[in-house]
Amino acid sequence: MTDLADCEKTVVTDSNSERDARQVDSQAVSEGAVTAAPLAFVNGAPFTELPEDLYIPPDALEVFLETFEGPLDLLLYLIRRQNLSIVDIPIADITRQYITYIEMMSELRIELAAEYLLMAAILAEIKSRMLLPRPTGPEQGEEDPRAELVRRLQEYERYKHAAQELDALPRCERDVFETSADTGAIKVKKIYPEVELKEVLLAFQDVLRRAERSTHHHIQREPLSVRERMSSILARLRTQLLIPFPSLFERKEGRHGAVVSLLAILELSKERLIEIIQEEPLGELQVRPLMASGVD
Amino acid sequence: MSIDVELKTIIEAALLAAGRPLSFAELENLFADNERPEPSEIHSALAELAEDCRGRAVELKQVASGYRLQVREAFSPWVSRLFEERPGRYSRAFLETLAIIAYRQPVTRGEIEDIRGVAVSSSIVRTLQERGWVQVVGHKEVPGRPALLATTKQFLDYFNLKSLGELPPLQELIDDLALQAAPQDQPVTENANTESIE
Amino acid sequence: MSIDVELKTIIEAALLAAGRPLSFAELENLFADNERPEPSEIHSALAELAEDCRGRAVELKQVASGYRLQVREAFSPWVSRLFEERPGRYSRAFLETLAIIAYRQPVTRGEIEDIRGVAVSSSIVRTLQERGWVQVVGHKEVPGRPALLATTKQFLDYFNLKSLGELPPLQELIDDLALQAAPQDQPVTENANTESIE
Repeated sequence: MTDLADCEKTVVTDSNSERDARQVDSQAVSEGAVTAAPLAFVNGAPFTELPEDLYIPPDALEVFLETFEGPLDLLLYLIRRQNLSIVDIPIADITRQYITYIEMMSELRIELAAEYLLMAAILAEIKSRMLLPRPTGPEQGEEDPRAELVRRLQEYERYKHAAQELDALPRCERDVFETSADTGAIKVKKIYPEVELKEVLLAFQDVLRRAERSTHHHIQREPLSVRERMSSILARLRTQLLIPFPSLFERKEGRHGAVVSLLAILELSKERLIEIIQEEPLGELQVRPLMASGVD
Repeated sequence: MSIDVELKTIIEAALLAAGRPLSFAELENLFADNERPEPSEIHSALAELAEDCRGRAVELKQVASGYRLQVREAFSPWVSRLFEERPGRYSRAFLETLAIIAYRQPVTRGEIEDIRGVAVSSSIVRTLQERGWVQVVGHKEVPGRPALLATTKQFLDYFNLKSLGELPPLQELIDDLALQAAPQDQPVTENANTESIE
Repeated sequence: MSIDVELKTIIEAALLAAGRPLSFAELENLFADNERPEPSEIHSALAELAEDCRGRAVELKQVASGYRLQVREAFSPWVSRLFEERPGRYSRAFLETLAIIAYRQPVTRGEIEDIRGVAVSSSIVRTLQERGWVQVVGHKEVPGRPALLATTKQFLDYFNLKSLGELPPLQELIDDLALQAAPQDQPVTENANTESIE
């Protein structure tokens, strides 16, 4: 491919200086090397008529251009609307039309993406190669100068079409809708972590280790059975505000049990959690939770 | 669309797509002005829909903000599995608090804090109670009347103990500590970097 | 709870409760290990459920991430009134970019630009990623290590597809220069004044 920058100048200046597009077709190459800044020329030129085959009023041009997804799309449009074949593009015709568009855009000061100018250059380059005598020998058969452009147009058209099909698929939020029902009535079982007793004991050893280090904490060493009995007496007192002392002892627990209960009662009393009362001399001892001021 | 789409089915579609209760006005507004059914028709359609739901996974409920289709409670055993979170592990603080309550019960939160040397978060105590391992057995008659915490029968059941007496006595744990002065495996620290929940 | 709750109804309850597609494995996990149905039973239940949905507002659809109950397309005239914002139309640039990624994945932005003949705006790629339809699946080992883009399961879910194989087939490329492509409609200008989002 020849130098693109040159081609670009060629195209734009050609079309600018030669209003007659057919003339451009035949002269594009021979008059190629013009040095003027291309776009300035275009903007300066009065623009009086639209080519008939475009069918686009000038005020719609901007909107029109926005509907194209780039130069390939525009080219495809030019080809398809005339029922022309992609694979055998009348390159001179299409180039002329395409360049007319580019000129109009510039005339209307519509900012054109660089890709559009590049395509103009490519078209002009292809056109110029088409004008050159084609080698005839089968051995040296050079590819059709249009082949690469045709391939790109076809490839683009496939995806353009695929995009339309994609858009037509039933999709969520437009055609189909995900559903959900309320789950307020569903009772979710809470799953708790598993714990091993060993973990609890090891955690407690850590506590003890820390407590041993700080001397002011002295962890008392009552047998656990006493602590447990203390809890159970307190628990009973929550529902039964006055418990006869003897009922805190159970015969079947034997001597050991009685000792545990007694120690628990004494400890609770010492910690001022319960009080032991006797309503009349020699009356029955009773235990009740200690309530400082009758609150509760 | 097809002329014979039933009103009740349109309402069902809308309720399921919305995923929230729809008010009667919202149901009316599903329709263009010129094809809106009479309120009485919508009411009958709702009644039919409720009837259709018999034996199905959802039921039509009227709540304050309107009508909704809700999954029947009977499906909880299965559906709840969708929402169950994988349990994490309990934090160190949680296990220590539990151990202190087990060994020192009945005990107040303040006493636990004294022993651990740091504050005990209420969420730990709440979780222990939720799990049914700890209960309040009374209140200590000191200013503030703090709750006295003790372990429960469920606690014993979970750890397969007949009574707290089956826990190693405090003295034994302390003796163990002395032994551990010699370097030894510490399975405890495995937990150090695992996620923990309270 | 009742012993005769049908499997298909349990599945229906779960799909409606989840509000998203459930994979086959998730359906299996609705059941405790000892009462889990055979895969073949779940498959039959799904078939029965699909059958039951005839004439109803919803249909059972298998998409990339699993099974879902979705409101049928026929109800969109009414249901879409629920949503204040009309679902945006996507711009052609957006759809073309998405189509190229879907059909050509994994693909770099440069390759997309080669096919379309214009620059691909970063906002389109960003939007595609934000919607969760496109992800970066690697980098091409060429200078600049450009990201390789591919579509996601959510993309398939959203477009109601089970796999990329369900995409409409890509047009054949006509290689023969002598073959004339059939004249074709030009829907291009239809879109000229439609709102588009990217």
